[in-house]
Amino acid sequence: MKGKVIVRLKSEVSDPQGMTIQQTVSKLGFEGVRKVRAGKFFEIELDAADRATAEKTLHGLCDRILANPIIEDYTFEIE
Amino acid sequence: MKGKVIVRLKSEVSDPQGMTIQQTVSKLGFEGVRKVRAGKFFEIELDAADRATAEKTLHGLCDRILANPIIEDYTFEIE
Amino acid sequence: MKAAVIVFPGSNCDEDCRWALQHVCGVPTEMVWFRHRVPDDVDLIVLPGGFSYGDYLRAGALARFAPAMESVREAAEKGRLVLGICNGFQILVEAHLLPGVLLRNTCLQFLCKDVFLKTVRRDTPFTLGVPEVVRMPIAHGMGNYYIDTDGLKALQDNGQIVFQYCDHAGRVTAESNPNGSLDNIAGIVNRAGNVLGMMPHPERAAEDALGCHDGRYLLESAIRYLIKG
Amino acid sequence: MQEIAITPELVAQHGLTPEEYQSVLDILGREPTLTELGIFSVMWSEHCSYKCSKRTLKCFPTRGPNVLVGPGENAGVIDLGHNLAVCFKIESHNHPSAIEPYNGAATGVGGILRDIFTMGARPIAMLNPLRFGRITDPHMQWLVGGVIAGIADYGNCVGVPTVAGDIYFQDCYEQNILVNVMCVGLMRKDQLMLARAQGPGNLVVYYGSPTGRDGIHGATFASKEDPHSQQRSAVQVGDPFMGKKIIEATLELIASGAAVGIQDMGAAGLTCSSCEMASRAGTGVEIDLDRVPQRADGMNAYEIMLSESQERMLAVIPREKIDTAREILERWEVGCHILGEVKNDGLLRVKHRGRVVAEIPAVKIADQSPQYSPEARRPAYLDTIPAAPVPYPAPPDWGDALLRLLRCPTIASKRWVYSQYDHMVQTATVVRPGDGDAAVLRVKDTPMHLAVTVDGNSTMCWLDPETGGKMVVAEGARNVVMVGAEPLGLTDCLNFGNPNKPEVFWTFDKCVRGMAEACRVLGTPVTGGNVSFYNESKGLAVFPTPIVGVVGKIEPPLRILTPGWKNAGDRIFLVGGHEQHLGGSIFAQLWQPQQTARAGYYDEREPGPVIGPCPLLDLELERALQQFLLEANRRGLINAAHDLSEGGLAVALAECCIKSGREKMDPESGRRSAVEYLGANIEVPKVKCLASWLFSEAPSRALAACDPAKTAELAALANDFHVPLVALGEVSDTARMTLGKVMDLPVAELLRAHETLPF
Ligand SMILES: Nc1ncnc2c1ncn2[C@@H]1O[C@H](COP(=O)(O)OP(=O)(O)O)[C@@H](O)[C@H]1O
Ligand SMILES: [Mg+2]
Repeated sequence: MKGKVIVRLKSEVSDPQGMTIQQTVSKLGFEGVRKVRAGKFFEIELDAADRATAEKTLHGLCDRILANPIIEDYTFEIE
Repeated sequence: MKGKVIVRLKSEVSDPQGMTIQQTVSKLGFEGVRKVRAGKFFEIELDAADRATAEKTLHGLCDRILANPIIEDYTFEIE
Repeated sequence: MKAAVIVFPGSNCDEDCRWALQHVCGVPTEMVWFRHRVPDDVDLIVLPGGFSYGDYLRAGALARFAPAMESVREAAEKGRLVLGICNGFQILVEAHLLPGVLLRNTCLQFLCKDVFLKTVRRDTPFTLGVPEVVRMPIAHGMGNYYIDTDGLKALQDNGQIVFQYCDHAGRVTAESNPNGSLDNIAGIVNRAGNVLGMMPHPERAAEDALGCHDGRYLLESAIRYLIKG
Repeated sequence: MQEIAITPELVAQHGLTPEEYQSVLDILGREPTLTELGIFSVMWSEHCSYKCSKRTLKCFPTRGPNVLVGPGENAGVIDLGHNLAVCFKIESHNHPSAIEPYNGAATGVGGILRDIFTMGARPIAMLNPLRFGRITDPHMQWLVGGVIAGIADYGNCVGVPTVAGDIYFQDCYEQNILVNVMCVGLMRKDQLMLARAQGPGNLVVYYGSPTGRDGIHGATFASKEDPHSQQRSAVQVGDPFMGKKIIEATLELIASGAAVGIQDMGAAGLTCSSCEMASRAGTGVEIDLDRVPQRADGMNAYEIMLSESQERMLAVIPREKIDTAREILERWEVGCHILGEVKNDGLLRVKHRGRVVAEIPAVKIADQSPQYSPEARRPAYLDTIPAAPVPYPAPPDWGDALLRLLRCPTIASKRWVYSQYDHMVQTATVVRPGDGDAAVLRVKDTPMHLAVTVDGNSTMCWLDPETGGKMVVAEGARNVVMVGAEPLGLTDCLNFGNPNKPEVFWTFDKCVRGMAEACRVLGTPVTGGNVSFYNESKGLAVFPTPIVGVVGKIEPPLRILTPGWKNAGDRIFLVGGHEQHLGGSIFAQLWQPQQTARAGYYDEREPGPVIGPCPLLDLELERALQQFLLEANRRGLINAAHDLSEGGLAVALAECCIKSGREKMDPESGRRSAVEYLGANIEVPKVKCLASWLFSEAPSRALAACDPAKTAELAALANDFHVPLVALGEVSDTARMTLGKVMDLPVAELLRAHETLPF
């Protein structure tokens, strides 16, 4: 199975990288780009008996390693 | 409108970060995690007249800035 | 002759480059703000190390759009000398003035230490009189040079690889590769030979007070080349 | 002005006692608004008001002939001559780093940098003393990795070299790691800038990052036990790119003469910066929060005033200079927002959406802050520490014992750490991390060098807070002397548990008194520092951990010294005190004597309990030792020098061998030989306890190598200074460390042990 994980900064946490990208692209003439938020993406190949097990593993991975719940949220999809 | 962009390393480019995560999680006892590839995620708020314009802007952004075509591919969705 | 150092927001070796060029090598050196053009009478342009735009997104990715880069491109086309050090090298590849790309170090960590370099080409304007083996510091998190197979072959065939990481005796070995660079590549030139990008910092090794003067050979090579015309 | 009723519960939630709330009522002559309550709450938190520590801290000597600015400003400043001055300060970021190590440490670096450049100094060096728990624990490894990467990424990006630090791994930090950061800056003396809101009518200008809802009550957060259970909004993400831009913009603003006062927004954000600037200048400040650039929608006055968003600055600019200031700030793309102006009514007046939401006499928040003398009681554990030294039977193999010590993560090489820090940017680092007892930086365009170090052995402070406190200062000063520098001054970070526990406060008080006495005797004024209390979770407090940062100056005839042996044949001397015993040493934590229940070696990465007693320290001897070393250096009598600290004499000798490595170069090709090492040939005297001779960590001791032709002069000088000098042996060209029949090890093996990675 394949898990696709997106980790993003919580909305109240500031994202200097996103802000800097937004400012730079605006100056380059990409006008309507109002806001950019940067995050992380992980593609994970899993051996799992079933979807439920895969979900459990992914939750574990995200909680313990891929995201820090103090500043980040995550979502994932399984294919 | 909101664009969600995923940038990933091309499959032929090695990804030490993904490899390290994979090794770490295996050591921590997460079984069945066969492979991890790390990428980037961007959430982009756009003012665009319509979907087609938004798509054009996002392609432009990705081609010129968000991804480096020598090593990266991108995909996006518009909401 | 005259040199210029481009100051991008986030450059942090700009002043060190000026010090090495002007104070150590005695070349009048102008600081050029990234919004301005490089003056036409400048013979040597240095893109310094640092973290232009915080290295956000990818190192060099945002800096390449700086207005000054247009004049750097023109100068490069006219055959003036352009030297990109560390972040400067990253900007040059992102701006396509040099081929390839710099990825994250395979150890995934920033690495600051001295390395040995083999001077593969000792006939470029930057390497006349540079010994076969030199020592210089590196300080980067993204110095892992990558290019596809055809690109690498082209670099090799055209003799564009100028510096390779090596050991103290000049042997190019896997152990002496600090960051995973393809073919131990530490520095390359464009085909015309007037644009050099390198990860190691010659300006940090230009005085004995700092433990090594090997970097000075490189700066002085460029200067002598320009003075002789 | 009233919107929300101020109930006793609300007051309590803000950490104010009923008595403190009464003072608020007295100062205002009415009930506070919610915003005002928030302002008092953060300003009177332990972190901002030093309410428990202030009285004790008064015992530090803070004056000296060269002190230009002492405690009270953003950082201390010391005159260097040549129209230059050095500015330095240390800060803690323990609590945020415990829950988000990367950003917690990174924002700590950002914060201490701001303290330095707001004074008009260019940051030239960073140092980072760190304390972690057992390194074998995976969670601890995550913390270690995150903290180091956070420090690295911020410092590397802004281009300030991180040149020194120290790291201890000890069980007492398992629940509460310590992340302290120190910054050193260099300024032209005539560009000293103070954080004062001078000149009524002058404009109050905000620049840097926009304000968001982050870190509200961070200062209060740092003033409570157990960070893990606290509200988590107190962690922020640092923006080193903005950090770099505000460094350059601020220094340019100061050089242009456009600013008359600058303060960064650190703990307690806009509240603290505006109150402090007004109260220091005896003026008032009026600001309109609608002009504050905001990152989040719909923030109220309370949130804007208390936000601890990073990379924000406040400057006071005369009206006629505002165009100059605006040009500079906009060129650096940091924004320029006029919030209001300086008034002569002494009030901090805050407006929001057309209404006054706070109006407080600024000086009273600062001057009438509560002050306490918490109860102090000698902790009972001190009675369990043996008064007499524990006897140590010989371990099976002395060489093996030394190798174990060299592998112990607290002693082993920290190359794995400092290689992640750019320690060379600014091309001034002449003695790099790992190469000396302190880092040495050249001051370009002058004959001067600066030496900087941080030290803080908390084991000794736990065994005996007062003596331990003295030792910390003595070691810091000694370390700069070892590289050839005269100590100029000192900054300190005092990391302790909950001060409201009488036992904790007692150790705090004793430690500080010990430190103060050492500062007086050694002539190192304290120019500033930081107190971090509440490093305590689950009822477990860290060891009393005072950390000092010392700055010294090397000016000819003083010369730079390093520990590595220089010439075979040089005589090696042990200078200073007697070894005493093994109390408090790392050896005693690794090798448990047969008498105890558990005999034998512990794993280096999981040392056993600390065993006392604390060695004695004679401050007069310490001073004589330092003066002697400086004089011997002036006369050119010393070729290599190294102080004895963790691991004692044997480890110090090993380090001098390890650091003697040199290569030969063929000038034509540039090819080098493999690195070659010098060794040491040492005669072992007849001693009562060999273990103690080799591994004792008694203070006031150093190694010095001297040319054979100059040993008589060195001995005569030692005699003049009443400093014991013992000939140990000589530097050899064998690349072996040979101690009579006790041990004989190749330097390569010492090196391999020393370079062992902890995980
Ligand atoms: N966290 C750190 N950051 C930078 N340098 C460090 C750090 N920890 C240790 N170092 C450097 O490593 C070297 C050895 O440190 P340490 O073992 O504490 O030596 P010493 O006992 O001589 O102070 C010193 O140069 C010190 O500055
Ligand atoms: Mg130490």
